[in-house]
Amino acid sequence: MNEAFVVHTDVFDGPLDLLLHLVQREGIDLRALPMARVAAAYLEALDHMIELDLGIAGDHLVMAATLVHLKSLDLLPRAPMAVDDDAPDPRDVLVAQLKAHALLRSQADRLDGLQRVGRDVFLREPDVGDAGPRRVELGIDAFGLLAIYGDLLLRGRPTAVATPEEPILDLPSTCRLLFARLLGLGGRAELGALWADEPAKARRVALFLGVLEMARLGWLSLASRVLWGPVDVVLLARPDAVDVHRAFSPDLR
Amino acid sequence: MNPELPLMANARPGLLTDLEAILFAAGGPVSSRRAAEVLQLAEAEVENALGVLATRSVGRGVEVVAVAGGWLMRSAPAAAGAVAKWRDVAPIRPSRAALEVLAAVAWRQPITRAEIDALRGVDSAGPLRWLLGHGLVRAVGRRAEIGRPATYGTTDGFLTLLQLPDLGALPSIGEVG
Amino acid sequence: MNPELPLMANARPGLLTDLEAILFAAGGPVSSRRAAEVLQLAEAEVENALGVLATRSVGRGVEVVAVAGGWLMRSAPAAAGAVAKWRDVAPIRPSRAALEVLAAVAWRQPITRAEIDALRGVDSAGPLRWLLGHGLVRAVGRRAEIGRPATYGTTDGFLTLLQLPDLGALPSIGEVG
Repeated sequence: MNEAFVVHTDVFDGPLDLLLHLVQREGIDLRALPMARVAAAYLEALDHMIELDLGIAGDHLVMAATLVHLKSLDLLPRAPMAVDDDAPDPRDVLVAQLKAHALLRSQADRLDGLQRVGRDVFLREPDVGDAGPRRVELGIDAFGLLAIYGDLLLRGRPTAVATPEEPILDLPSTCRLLFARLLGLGGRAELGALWADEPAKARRVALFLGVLEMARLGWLSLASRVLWGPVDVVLLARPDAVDVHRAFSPDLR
Repeated sequence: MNPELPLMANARPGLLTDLEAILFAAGGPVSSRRAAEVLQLAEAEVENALGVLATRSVGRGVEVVAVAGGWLMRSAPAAAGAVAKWRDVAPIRPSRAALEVLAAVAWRQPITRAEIDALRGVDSAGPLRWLLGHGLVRAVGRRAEIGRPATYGTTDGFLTLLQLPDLGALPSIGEVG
Repeated sequence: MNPELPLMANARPGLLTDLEAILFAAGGPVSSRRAAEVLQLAEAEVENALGVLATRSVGRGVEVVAVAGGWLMRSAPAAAGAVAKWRDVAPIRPSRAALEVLAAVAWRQPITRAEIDALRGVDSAGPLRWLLGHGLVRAVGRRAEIGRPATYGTTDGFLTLLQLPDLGALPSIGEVG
């Protein structure tokens, strides 16, 4: 796998973002913007994404088509002062978009670098000694409260990062991985420990579904001593005594 | 004013700063035992530093005092009048902890205290009491379980603050972008 | 450390104590205008005393700083590690996409959704809704265009989160490329 091409979904956000990354990686001068080189780099990146089955959105294809079109304009001799010169040069439009996007990215970096409440400094929790009802201001709306509820459901889990090194697993591979992890932990583990090291949300979901499937097949047991308490996973089957592939083969279920 | 207690000669640099910040952000009594655990220091060293902060705070607007369960940062009684006047005019905002409990109650009601604790992974007695006291949450019934624990739900005041006609108007998890 | 600002010679006795206690109790930015109303004093006297509290707090675990058009009491950045270990509530953590949308709004307000989308090259509905929900961004008006699209600006909550005194304190960034 090309090390220089690790896709972080949170970092690459759309075709403009990818294009800017490629231009900066190749050390291309924005003012010159050699279209043949830019288009080649973009198409190569797109090939990688298709290889990895990352679900190429239509806007990436639109960008690719635009770049190829601009490359073809570069190859043709420049029209000597066309009559209707009111229309802006499409290349200038793209350069302006890339510059604006680069500026936005550096501004986002600056915001990220500012002191932030909850990370660098902390405010007092107004819980103690505030006796008696007062006029309350929530400071957020229903969607904000819902976002907090969402944070609560994902408490302590790292943010989702998809990298080509961590493809989404199919069910048989998931089960083999779970067998290996459980054996490594002595055949018994707390449920969350099975995906504690998995940064990608989709992988954690796949592993969770795998646990449920394996419980259904009687390969492991799930038990919790207290309501809402931690769930213990105990391995019941030996991986060499079951046929993982056969169990999930669609025509045999 | 109390005579100044000396800080232990070998105290960790920055210890007073760290403890003062913890007392401020904690919002409740800080036990020297837990503070020592968090800062990975001997309890005696932490207890000594807390005492230093307490003597230094005498006569200021924010004091550090020994209470049951540890050391507490609080506004000075001498300034109680000014604080009360401030509270009369300024609205209050729930803490992040209270917002978490409110979110849990809103989407899971009726919910018990134990269920809220389990969801948050920490004790929620303080924030829940705050929400009850400010009329955003109320006890709605009891669960048919051992101990018959109380269950909580949101109030009309909660709906008014969020400008929602009824609970059915709360957005669902699927609507988050 | 800053040179000590002198307190006005005729300042009311106990003013520093009262203001310090109010800053502590408020839990958010306190405007000198509102504090002056509550204490029934001239705003200049209160503003001066708040500045004195700010300079005296430098190097301590709890600081007073100018934020969101007022004065805010907060833990010192130097103590962030200790407080983070103590705290068990999840902080607001904007995603990269939310930071970009926030940057677009902060430096270009008032701005429409379509303009944000064009800058980023992708749909920004999700992160924009997250920012609106967390009270960092709000609708400020409508553009006199076809469809009268809503325009967005930042809130005091944005200034507080990033500890900025006002929008003028946003770092200026020139053309890139």
